[in-house]
Amino acid sequence: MTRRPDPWEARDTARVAVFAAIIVVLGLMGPIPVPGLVPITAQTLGVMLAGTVLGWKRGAAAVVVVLVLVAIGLPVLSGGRGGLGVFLGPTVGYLVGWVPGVIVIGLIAQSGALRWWRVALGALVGGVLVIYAFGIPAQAVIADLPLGGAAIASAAFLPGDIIKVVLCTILTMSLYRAYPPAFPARVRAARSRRTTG
Amino acid sequence: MNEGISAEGLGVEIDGTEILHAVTVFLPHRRIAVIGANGAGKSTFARTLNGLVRPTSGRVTVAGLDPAREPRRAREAVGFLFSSPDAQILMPTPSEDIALSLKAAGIPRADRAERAAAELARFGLTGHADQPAHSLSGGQKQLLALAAVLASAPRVLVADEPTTLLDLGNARRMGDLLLDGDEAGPVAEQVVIVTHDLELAARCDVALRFSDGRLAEQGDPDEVIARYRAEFA
Amino acid sequence: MNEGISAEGLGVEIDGTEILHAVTVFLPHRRIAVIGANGAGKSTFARTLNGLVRPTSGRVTVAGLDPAREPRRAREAVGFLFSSPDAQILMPTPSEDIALSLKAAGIPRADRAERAAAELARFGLTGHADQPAHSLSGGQKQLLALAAVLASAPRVLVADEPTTLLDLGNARRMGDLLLDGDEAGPVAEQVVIVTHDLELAARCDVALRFSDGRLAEQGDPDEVIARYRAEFA
Amino acid sequence: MISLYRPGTSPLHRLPAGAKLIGLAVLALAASLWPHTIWTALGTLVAVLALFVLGGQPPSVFWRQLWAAKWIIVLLVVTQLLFSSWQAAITVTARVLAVVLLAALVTLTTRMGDLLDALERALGPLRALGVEPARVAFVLSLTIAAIPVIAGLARQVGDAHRARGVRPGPHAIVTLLVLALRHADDVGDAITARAAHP
Ligand SMILES: Nc1ncnc2c1ncn2[C@@H]1O[C@H](COP(=O)(O)OP(=O)(O)OP(=O)(O)O)[C@@H](O)[C@H]1O
Ligand SMILES: Nc1ncnc2c1ncn2[C@@H]1O[C@H](COP(=O)(O)OP(=O)(O)OP(=O)(O)O)[C@@H](O)[C@H]1O
Ligand SMILES: O=C(O)CCCC[C@@H]1SC[C@@H]2NC(=O)N[C@@H]21
Ligand SMILES: [Mg+2]
Ligand SMILES: [Mg+2]
Repeated sequence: MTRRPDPWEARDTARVAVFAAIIVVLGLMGPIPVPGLVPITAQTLGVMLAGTVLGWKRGAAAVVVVLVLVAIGLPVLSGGRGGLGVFLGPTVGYLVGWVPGVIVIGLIAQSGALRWWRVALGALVGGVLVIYAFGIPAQAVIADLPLGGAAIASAAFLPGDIIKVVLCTILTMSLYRAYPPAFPARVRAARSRRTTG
Repeated sequence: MNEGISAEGLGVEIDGTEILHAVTVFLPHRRIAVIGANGAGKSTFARTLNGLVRPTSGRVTVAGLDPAREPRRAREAVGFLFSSPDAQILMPTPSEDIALSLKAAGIPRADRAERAAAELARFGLTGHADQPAHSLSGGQKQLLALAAVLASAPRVLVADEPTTLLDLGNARRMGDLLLDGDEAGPVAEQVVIVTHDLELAARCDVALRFSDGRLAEQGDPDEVIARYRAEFA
Repeated sequence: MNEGISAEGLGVEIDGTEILHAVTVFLPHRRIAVIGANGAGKSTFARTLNGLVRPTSGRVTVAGLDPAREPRRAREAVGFLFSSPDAQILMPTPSEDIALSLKAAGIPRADRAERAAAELARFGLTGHADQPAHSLSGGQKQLLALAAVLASAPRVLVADEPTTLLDLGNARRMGDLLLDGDEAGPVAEQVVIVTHDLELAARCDVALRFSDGRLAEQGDPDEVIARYRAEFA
Repeated sequence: MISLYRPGTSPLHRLPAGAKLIGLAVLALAASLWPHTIWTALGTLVAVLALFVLGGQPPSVFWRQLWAAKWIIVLLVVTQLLFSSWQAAITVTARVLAVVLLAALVTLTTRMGDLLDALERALGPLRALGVEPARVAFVLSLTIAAIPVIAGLARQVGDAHRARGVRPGPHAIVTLLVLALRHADDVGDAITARAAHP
């Protein structure tokens, strides 16, 4: 079967909106207070899943939608936070980094047949390294810290984020087994070629 | 012996609105139908039976247990079948899904695969044991959901609109299973069926009709249903 | 005049499996019921009528249009009511949702608020115009979904299991609206109802029964339904 | 989903959204670039407090905003104490808080619709890149309508786990994703059927 290259249809708009809603709902589950004072939320797990499931383009759109909802004053971030204040606080870099982050996740995870190591690599590079690459410098500037200091401070997120990378990998591969249509046709085709052929 | 289901002044209030009001009833019957208008409180009543919803006044007992006090034990004794099968499929494949129930029921790991296979065979799902669960047809998914609930051998089974979206054949099959069981016997000691399908309700031993959060009537299904129908004639 | 619905050798194949096979039928009737087993192809047939599914062989015409060739115009002429209202309510509030349909129908912005209010009034939803749509009851949501579809005044209305999960009163009300219309007249020139509710199907002018992707039978609803029931007796 | 906007008639409420956004940008930049001492930083914070009063916001609202920023405060104070001095901790925390609270004040006094309109205007130039403002507005509304539906699905999945005596762990997210993606396909069909896709 031949497919036109990636047409944007009503279904894509619907998936973007629904995935943005998933990211919001995962945030409503509330921050898990961890010793060390850092609120770790399932929201970044949602961001990672947006990349691995929707791919880079739709995933990025879903994350941008969440950020716009934050900006227009909806309490859609974990713990019911929202509004323009978030964009002027010390964590703005992480938040903005979600966008390039999800793009990198999608590009890596869906660069070929769906494999656990592609998913894990994408989530690690896009969901941790890229997001931190935006988050740490912004934190350093806004909180008036040396770059190294901001990096050390961000280490508090690291254990949680590694757990999320692992979860994202397990959940993505489970989702593929439970419901292959979740993934774009291109990914499914690549996978069945590899597994049957 | 069957201790029956009993409620005494059972009330549920959520966010300041009273959803269920002073329900008192004793149900030793084997097959119980719950009918009534949308929003009447049927599902809320059903959910108190396994502790998914906690009474804010009065109490309810099922199979000799108080679900509000002992939710864990009540959930072992009371199986619950929801109307949407998709929400109930918790694992990627049918056999894993059944195994999950067996695990929750404390069946040792070594025995689970065999028991799961037997359970799937009982519902004619053997050929689908390892395919993506969500690729099953609507009727097969509903059967899988029932198999998963029955895998832990509950004493009481509560089903909330179990035949929604099923065709005549599947609805009949599901109804027969719930009401009469199969070669392996009845599915549980007591079965509570919440439904808008009045033909299904008519096949029970007793019918409760809810209205505006109250138990409006209980008795012989044919009579309760006839009066309910008459209201909308 | 009513050009009717006609299909000629209509077939649908998805991913190599034939879901609909050589359906040929002419339906000038005002009220058309579609019944049959789960997976028989009823929804697929209904979806070809407004171009949601494209035939892979043969053709279908509705209201003088070929939905495969002119999907935009066909969607203006053919309204579609889905069984789950949650998926059809696209905007946060009822008035915004109706306004969306009016916008799609090309009604100028200035007139939309007034038209939306009138449409909501027709279905008794005036008091709920600006409350969050998700807080409506199941019956109200289904009415809102119907209002949104009818806002663009389609000539043909296709409803896929419109009374699922509705109670007797709401189901009756929805059935009356679809089949007999209200003071404002019938809801559309032709109404196609896909349903497992055989009482609803019996009230139509003609019934089609699908089986295994084929049109198994068409004719007087009472006879078609009686034979369908007999198969499962 | 209820917006954080608090209705009112204060001068800040009446100011056009665009003006408030530009004002916020200028003030935030100025407050951030100013070489602060403890006293100018605290002074800035007090000035923002005064703006809250001008915006008709009772003290309780101000405290609630502070409380919402508790993690920021902890983060700033701890890192400054670790890497700098207690004076710097006060200065930096007060300065950042002032800017964050100022932005929150814009949110509190500006209707969601007005912010959206301002956003649509700002997005105008992006049209060249294929960003359709009407499409953006549509997907935002669609998301706001979808949030309670997805929350309802999450509740269903949680109930289904509990009913089977299984604790809803992270794995429940798979079931939630399946339900949500199916819902998305239904929504997509409804959009198509209603010819509502902008
Ligand atoms: N968690 C909740 N929070 C607030 N209101 C609720 C909640 N659960 C149920 N309700 C309300 O309580 C009433 C009874 O709901 P319930 O689901 O028990 O009705 P029902 O009889 O099962 O209706 P249906 O036939 O539509 O399934 C409804 O008005 C519903 O909106
Ligand atoms: N997009 C699709 N891809 C693959 N198979 C499909 C698709 N849509 C439908 N099918 C299959 O086609 C068959 C007919 O489906 P359809 O939804 O038309 O049945 P139906 O008669 O409406 O059944 P029900 O009463 O359960 O709604 C089913 O076996 C279904 O699994
Ligand atoms: O303000 C927010 O809620 C979002 C800020 C971003 C949180 C970042 S993203 C990477 C890191 N991992 C977490 O769990 N939180 C931070
Ligand atoms: Mg119910
Ligand atoms: Mg169907």
